[in-house]
Amino acid sequence: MITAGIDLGWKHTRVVLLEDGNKILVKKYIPTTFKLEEDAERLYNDALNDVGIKATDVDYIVATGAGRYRLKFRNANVTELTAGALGAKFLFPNTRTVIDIGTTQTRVMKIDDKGKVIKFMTNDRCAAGAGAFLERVALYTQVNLPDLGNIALQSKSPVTISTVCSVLAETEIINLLTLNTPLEDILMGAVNSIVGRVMPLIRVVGIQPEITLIGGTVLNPALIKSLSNNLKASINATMDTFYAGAIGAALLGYKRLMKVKGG
Amino acid sequence: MNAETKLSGPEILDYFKDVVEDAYVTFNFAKQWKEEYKMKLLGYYPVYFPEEIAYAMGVLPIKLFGGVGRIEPSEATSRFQSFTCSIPKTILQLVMSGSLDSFDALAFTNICDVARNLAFVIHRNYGNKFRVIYLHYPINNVLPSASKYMKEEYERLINELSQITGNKYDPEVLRKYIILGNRKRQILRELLEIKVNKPWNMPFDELFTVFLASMVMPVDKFVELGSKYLEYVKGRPEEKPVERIRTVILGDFCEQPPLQLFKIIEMSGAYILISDYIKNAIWIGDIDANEKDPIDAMVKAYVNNPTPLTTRYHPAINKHEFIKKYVKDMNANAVIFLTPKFCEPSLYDHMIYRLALDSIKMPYVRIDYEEGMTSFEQPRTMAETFFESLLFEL
Amino acid sequence: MGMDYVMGVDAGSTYTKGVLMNEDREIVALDVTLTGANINNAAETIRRKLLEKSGIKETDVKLVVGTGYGRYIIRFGNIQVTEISCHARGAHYLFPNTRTVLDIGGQDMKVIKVNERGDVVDFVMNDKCAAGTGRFVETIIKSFGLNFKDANDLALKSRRGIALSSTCTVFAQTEAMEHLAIGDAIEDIMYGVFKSVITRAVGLITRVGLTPELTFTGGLSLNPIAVKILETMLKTKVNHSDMTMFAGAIGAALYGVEKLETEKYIG
Amino acid sequence: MLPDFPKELDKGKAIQAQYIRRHFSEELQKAPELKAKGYKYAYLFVMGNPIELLRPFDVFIGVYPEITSLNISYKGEAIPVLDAAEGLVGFPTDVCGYVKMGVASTYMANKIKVTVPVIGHMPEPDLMVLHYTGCQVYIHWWELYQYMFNTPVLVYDIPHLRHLEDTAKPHKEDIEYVAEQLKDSVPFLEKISGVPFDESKFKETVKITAETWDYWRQTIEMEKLVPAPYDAYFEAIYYMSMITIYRGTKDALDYYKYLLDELKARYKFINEHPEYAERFRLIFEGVPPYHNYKSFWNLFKRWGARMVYATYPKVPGMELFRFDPSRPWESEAEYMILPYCNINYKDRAEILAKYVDEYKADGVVVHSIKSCKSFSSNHGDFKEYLSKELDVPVLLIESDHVDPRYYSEAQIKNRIDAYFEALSLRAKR
Repeated sequence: MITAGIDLGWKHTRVVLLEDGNKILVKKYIPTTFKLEEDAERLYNDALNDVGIKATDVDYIVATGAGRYRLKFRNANVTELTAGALGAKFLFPNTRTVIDIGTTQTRVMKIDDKGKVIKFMTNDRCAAGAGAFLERVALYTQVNLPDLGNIALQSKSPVTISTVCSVLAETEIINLLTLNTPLEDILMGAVNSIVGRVMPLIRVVGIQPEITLIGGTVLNPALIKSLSNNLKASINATMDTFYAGAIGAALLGYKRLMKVKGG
Repeated sequence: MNAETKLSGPEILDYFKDVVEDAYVTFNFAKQWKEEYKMKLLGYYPVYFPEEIAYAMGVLPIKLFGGVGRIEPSEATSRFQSFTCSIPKTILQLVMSGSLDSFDALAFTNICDVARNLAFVIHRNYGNKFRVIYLHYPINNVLPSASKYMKEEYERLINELSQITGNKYDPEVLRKYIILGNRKRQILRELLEIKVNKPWNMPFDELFTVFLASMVMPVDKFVELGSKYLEYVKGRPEEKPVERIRTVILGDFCEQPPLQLFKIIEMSGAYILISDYIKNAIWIGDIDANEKDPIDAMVKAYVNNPTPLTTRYHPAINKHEFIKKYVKDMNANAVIFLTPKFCEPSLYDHMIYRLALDSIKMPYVRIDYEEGMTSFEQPRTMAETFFESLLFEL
Repeated sequence: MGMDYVMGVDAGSTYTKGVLMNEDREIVALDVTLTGANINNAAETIRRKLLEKSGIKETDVKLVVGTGYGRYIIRFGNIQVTEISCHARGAHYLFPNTRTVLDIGGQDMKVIKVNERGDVVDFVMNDKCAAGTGRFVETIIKSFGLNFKDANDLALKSRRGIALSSTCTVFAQTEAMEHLAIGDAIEDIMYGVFKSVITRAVGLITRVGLTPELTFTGGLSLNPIAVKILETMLKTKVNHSDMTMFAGAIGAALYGVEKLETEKYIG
Repeated sequence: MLPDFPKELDKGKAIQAQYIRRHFSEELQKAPELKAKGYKYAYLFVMGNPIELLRPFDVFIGVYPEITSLNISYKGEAIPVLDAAEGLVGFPTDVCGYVKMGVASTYMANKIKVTVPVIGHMPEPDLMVLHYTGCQVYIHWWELYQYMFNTPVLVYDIPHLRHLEDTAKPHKEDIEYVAEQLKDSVPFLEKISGVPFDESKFKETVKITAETWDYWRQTIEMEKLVPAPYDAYFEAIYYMSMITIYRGTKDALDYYKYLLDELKARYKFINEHPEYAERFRLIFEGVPPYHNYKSFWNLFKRWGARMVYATYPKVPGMELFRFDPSRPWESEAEYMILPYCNINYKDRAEILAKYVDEYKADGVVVHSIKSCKSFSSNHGDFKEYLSKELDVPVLLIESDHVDPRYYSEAQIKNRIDAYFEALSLRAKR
């Protein structure tokens, strides 16, 4: 039985094909443009071709992510929080806390042993745009986003950026640049400021190991380091958790099918 | 005189919708009634205003809703900073743009510092246009001096209003309007009961619309149409219930959430039973029309009211006990704190109530909103996640 | 004796602009470069470019005036003046009847009331929570994989603009994306983006009070759609040209010339 | 840059600093011993508290969370406390910073016993005195303590100064209403303290305050002198702490006696040393950014600007008010009605306009803060009124009083510099 999870996010569109709710056949992503559906459809078809599966062989398609309602050929949709939690649980079965630092919104979820969200917090509107903030920092400092983390890790004395507002944080960074502050210290400061904004959310839901980081920021080693320093705990973050949303969606599809099949 | 008397149930709802829509920016109904009733117009800022006193003095009280997405407070932002909530800005924008020119008075009470300052900003800039009335409600309501003081405050109000209309105060007229006001609240309470008992029979936005209409219509007109509408709703065929979570909404006590937000929350898996915005419309409860001095009755109804109000401290009220009973009586399975962006009182209530809700394991989530919000995807995602976590078994 | 020259350098958060002016207040060269990570390098580049373009000897440049966020960093700068004062002077130089100046920069938005001499009479800047306007437009256009030209062309096609938060640019950006997610047309969203920025500007203009003529400076003034919306909302003609983005640098240079004159007068 | 005054002419701040230290390390930190000795900690607000009524019982120690919060911020320790407030206590970000830090400090010190900065050590309250003066948040704030610590609450309902016919004059009914509440509260205070009330002691305390007040008023009015002997904002904020914490004591009285002499000596000194005289005389409206206090002050000093009048030091009470020992109850009531933020905004605007003339000011600086809507929510209209109707140059800047996360120095510096550039041009004309 094959189920598909499609995650239509702001920054990335992700697709996962899952067999019998336990085997990941293929996972793919592309950067999202303003053509949400087309991106998703194209990526889905590429994924099918990669593993030589016909669209008709897919038993259930679940959409998640901000654009979930835009996917016409979905059988069901679920929020990226519910899906992300399930995906994190699938990849790291002992996960109890899930952190997702998205382009516009940061979420922290406490989950039970079934991967169900018990409690969750999202950032205050005034602290929105953490992910987008890092992208813009990369923009002025003229480093590629993928390299940002590794450069930041070289920092000896990171700067402090206290403001919660990502726009004013940018102003501060521009000023640091004008003061010729070392690049790595600025970048690490920027990363720390994001982690600083996540910490209260984590405290409110209550820190409980294992902690799994999902979504775009798993590619940022500096952020993972800063996060685990602050939590005094290790963080599960792999290239797979980058796909947690899509995986969770596919898994939910499987569970739904089993239910209707009375299995 | 009025064609509305012959309206059918659905037509009455459409009429209410028109009345409500008109009460944001255009106020054509208000102008028309001002003529029809030969009354002066008074707009009052949420939360509570003693409408009966206004009527008794020949003044038609209209609750100000704010702009709620219908106007951009581009000039008003010159007076109020970006860290203030939306409703004072949109109401000031209405004043600046002349939308409220047909009003004779604007009334404010001590609900929060922003509303308080708005009153005097309007007075300083437009004092020649409107009589600005500011009432300070007592908070030390276990002392006899509080009632004595509040009575003086109401007499001051009566005096101010008589200066607008030239009418003399007559306790019997006030008594008449107290009876009408009680009738209005009775109708609203019965509608609310229907929603609470069988929520699938009435979408929340329908209930909300009727409540809103009651806040911006002449009380006699509402009582007439409202009671007919109530009969219609009672006679409506039953809908089929679906699997949804019985939800109580707290926090929207002043700034009005966009109707769309309520729709989205119900679509996400909820039956909304009640929200503070409509609760406050009937908060004052039954005022004793038989009291010797009807002003005393008005004062008692406020001072002794056992139900907490976000903006009123009461030494004898225990908010923890209240909220536990409240959700139990509503037979609710979830609570959503709908807090307006930058509204502090709402956030403080949330801080107090969540402690009590934790103690009875009642699930809750807090969602921010703004009058003028143009997209609802983040609240939708939060609400859906919240209800998915309550509905899905995995 | 030969002609004296002054240089005005406007080190903004996004672009660094430079103007070389002679003592008769004639512009002999101007140029612009991306500010990027190191303001000093950007300023240095501008200085070199201006000298090359004009072929003027470094020694003839008697004064360098810095303005913009990076004004205190420009190593070779002699005096610093805020961009508010400079934009006032510069706009007045480009359009002598200017009495109100609107500048929309990367970080801040300002409306300046100026007198017939181009002195600042009063000014207002965006609320703290409405910072980052210029950047917002740029990032949102980029995030949709577009450039300024596409954005303008699209927005000009829009029938019904979409309303976006006119205070917080972060909310506005999220809203723009959400409108995309619920299927609104990109044309209408782009229009909404520019509309929200201009609405914010109009709010500021009403605070200072609009005394004609209004001159629109800063990078955003190069967007036809922005000018169009501004003119329709204010129901008045708005001064703008391909020079207006240099207003700050021109103003800085003018301050330099004045300085030279007073010094000459004294000495 | 305005130079700092020689040490001997600048003792006033140092002396009050000692008293502040005494308050925190002697009165608050030693809570366990003092509680054992029968002392009771009464939480009070700075604005219009009736301390004169509490002192006669000899067992009440005033605790001022506002002062704790601002001191934590002033000493640069705000971030960890704010994190605790938002993380451990669960405050949303849009809540007043004073409330967050005040509640978090008490919570950390008494509930979860985590280490807190010295000044953050808040004793568990024995009594919340809810005098509802000029700030709606006050009632919500104390209510939080009521539910988090089950503390008894003593309520004084103080009507806003809302009558529009005359400027800043409390009405008879309001004064009677408040005076009555003060009298009604005596049995409750006797019960909590276990001490019988002695009215003569109360009268005595009011008398001391009246004298103290008179000296404080004279220091304020000294600023009408040109050049001005001190900064009526950045320095007065240090000076005012005695009136807020030690009002009604001999210490406070002696302090202001001394201060007046010091400032007189300063005035003489400035006249002999013109380089100490201000270049710009400004009026300051609003609460300071305590987290960046000195650097913020320097942004004005470097332009040679000195504040000659400020509304914030009038939060404990307006100088236009006089204590009257002959009618202590009414006088105390009047005092509680008259703090700056309890005066309606229209009157506040008129008062400010009057002082622009009386104190020969060149302009007005308005610092609007996110946390305090009572003070700030109408600041835009202040600018409109002063600059458009009275042609007074106004600088409007925004941040927060205790939360450094809302402070953006680059943005503020830019505005301040531009303001002074314009003021200089204006001076030329």
